[in-house]
Amino acid sequence: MLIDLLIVIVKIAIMLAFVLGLVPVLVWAERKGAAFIQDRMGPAKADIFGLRLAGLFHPLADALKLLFKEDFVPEDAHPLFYRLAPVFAMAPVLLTFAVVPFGDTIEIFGRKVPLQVADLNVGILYVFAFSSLTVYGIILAGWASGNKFSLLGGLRSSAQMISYEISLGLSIIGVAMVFGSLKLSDIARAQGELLFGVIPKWGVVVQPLGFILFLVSVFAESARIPFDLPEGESEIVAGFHTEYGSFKFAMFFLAEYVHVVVASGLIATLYFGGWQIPYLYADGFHLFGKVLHLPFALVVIMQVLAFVVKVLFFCWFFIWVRWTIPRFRYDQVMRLGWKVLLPLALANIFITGSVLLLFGGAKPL
Amino acid sequence: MERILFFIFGFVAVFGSIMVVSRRHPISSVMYLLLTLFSVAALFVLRKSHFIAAIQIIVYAGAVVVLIVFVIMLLNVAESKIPVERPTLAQGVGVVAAGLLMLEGALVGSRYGAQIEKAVDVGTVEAVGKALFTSYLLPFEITSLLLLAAIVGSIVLARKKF
Amino acid sequence: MVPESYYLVLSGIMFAVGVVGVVSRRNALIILMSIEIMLNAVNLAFVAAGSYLGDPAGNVFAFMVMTVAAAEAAVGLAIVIAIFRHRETVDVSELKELKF
Amino acid sequence: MIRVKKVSRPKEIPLTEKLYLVEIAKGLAVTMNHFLKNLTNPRSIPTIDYPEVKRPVPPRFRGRHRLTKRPDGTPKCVACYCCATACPAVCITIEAGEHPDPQIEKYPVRFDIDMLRCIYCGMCVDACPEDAIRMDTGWYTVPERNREDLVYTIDMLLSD
Repeated sequence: MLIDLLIVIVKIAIMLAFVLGLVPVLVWAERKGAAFIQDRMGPAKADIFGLRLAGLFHPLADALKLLFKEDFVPEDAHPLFYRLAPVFAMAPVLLTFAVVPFGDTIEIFGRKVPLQVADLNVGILYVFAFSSLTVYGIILAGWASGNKFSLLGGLRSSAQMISYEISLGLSIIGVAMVFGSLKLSDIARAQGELLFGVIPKWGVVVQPLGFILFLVSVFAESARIPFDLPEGESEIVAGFHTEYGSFKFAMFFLAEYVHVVVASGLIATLYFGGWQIPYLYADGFHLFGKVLHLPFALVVIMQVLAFVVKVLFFCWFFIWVRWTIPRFRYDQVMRLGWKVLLPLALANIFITGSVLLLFGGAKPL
Repeated sequence: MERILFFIFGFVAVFGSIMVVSRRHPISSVMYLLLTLFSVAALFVLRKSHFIAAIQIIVYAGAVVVLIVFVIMLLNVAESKIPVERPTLAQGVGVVAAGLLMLEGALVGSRYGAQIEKAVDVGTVEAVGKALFTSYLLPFEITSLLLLAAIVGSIVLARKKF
Repeated sequence: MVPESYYLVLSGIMFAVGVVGVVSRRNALIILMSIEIMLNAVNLAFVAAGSYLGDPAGNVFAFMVMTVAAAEAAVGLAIVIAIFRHRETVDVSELKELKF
Repeated sequence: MIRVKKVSRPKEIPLTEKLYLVEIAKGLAVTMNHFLKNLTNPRSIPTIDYPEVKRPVPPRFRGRHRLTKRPDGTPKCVACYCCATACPAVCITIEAGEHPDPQIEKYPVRFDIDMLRCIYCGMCVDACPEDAIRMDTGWYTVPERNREDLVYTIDMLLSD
């Protein structure tokens, strides 16, 4: 009992440390990557004892600066909701990561330990439920600030998130249909199989359209460029966090990057095999009928590393897209969500269902 | 353990709903409504109805309440225009009726006594899905008609020109 | 395991609170929210009874009720918006054209 | 007469562009090219690391002023007020004193340039009959923490 509890706590701690520890690295990668994409140098000045590490200390300096700034509440703000909003923005995103598996089930002290904080029966629905709550942070911040630009940002974000949640949910259904489960651990495990004996059965291979829809919707859900209408700084100052400063602003900032990490984890799990490495099984590589035996511990470590690498790649992808594509106009966002993504998502479900019924051996009830 | 959780979430749900009906500003009501919905979802989880709990959060917290918040912000009723509540006869009758309803609930509850029954695993995605698409397929399809009617109706109602 | 009757009592209390809200409040938005509370109370009773009887029908009906709730919220809010556009008010006691 | 030039819009956007995805991939390729180029060869970035590295100024660059000196180290300036008169920003304040050498009439007791007002036009240099003021230091005015420090005195102007 006690040891089970301990294992769970350790897993939660690892997960939190991973997600939150990745945030400063992402901030650094974002600034440095942006600089290199735009032929600039990027942050390079902050140093500790003359050690600069290409500006890696800048996020640290920023965090310290934000911590020591004055914590204020604007005069027109609703005092309680103004303070509550950053928490609402932060908490659901962190909770979402609980169901993302980062490795296979392993055995420690004779216990089966799945490398996942919580293996829920409703896995994907849980993700979906909590990702739909992130809108409250933004909407509440926008309303409680007592500022018209904040309110506009809040309204924009609520409309945008409701619109894209639909195509997000519908695009996930395709994956759930193919792998026949809502559990993320089952989905990750099923992606270790091979199609025609050569191609790994990754979500992106069996659901290419679903993957694109999911990717676009996830960008819209995390309000990153090209969908960062809620904060569109060239139009509405900074949108919902115009009136925020100090650590409350830092929490919104943190939430945005945690959202990126969580979205990357979900993309990796649902569409890129999760912790699976192609042709690698519990006893080693299976290639062209030959088996290269590897110790189980090494395999597990490699799989966890593979998951981390995939997450890092998609985090980088978020940054990469941000510095490539300009922001959409508001009507364009709405048109894309309702007139393009929604019909395509429905078509995707229909096609997936038909193919499964014709070739997949699924039986009608 | 389960009993403690039941009482915590039950208390929060009742507290939240009382706050919803008693707050003056709608936005405070909405936040307490969210609290109530969450505790009801937690109560569903206690009853091993994970699917309904997830749907509760997706549909209610994620869509219905967001819609209400959206409308509140869109209308942005001025502080002075928020209706002032004055006690009337109808309200008194309503409160008395509610009290009677509560009494009846308690009576019904005490009739059954403290029957303790093991909860069967009927709330999983598989079980609910199977029931939904076999025995209850027709009602399920009819809800889609209802939703269609709601979509058309709300668009017609909220249009600028009649 | 919590007895079934506890859930029914809780559901009854929540329903009663919702009724009070619908009957006594004058703000149309809060009336809509009170209706949501009532529907939630009903859902709670459905789910509790369903798992007590070992029948997924309880969950299925809770699901249906949620659909109805969503439809009701959409149409109700559309009505509130339409009224607000004409009358600049969300106070239901000011809408008494049909009263004589 | 205004001539109107007709610009023809492309009649039809090809399908590959309508789908966006190909175009987005092309854009991503462009940004990735820049990123990789600058990552593998940071020297190609044109940014100058300012306080440590300074951009070489052209020879006729009008930088901070300096007062030239005679061979004995005293300022060449004879406090004739020509520069102060020529200055369109009225940033030069001169106070004259009698020079001990009877050959030279006056010398500046005080020669202040208010750098917050100076517009670096170089008219003072043109006006000077004695070639006593020049702007050839190639220095930008450095920022200071208060206004007083930006009024450069004669000692500072003579120092280089």
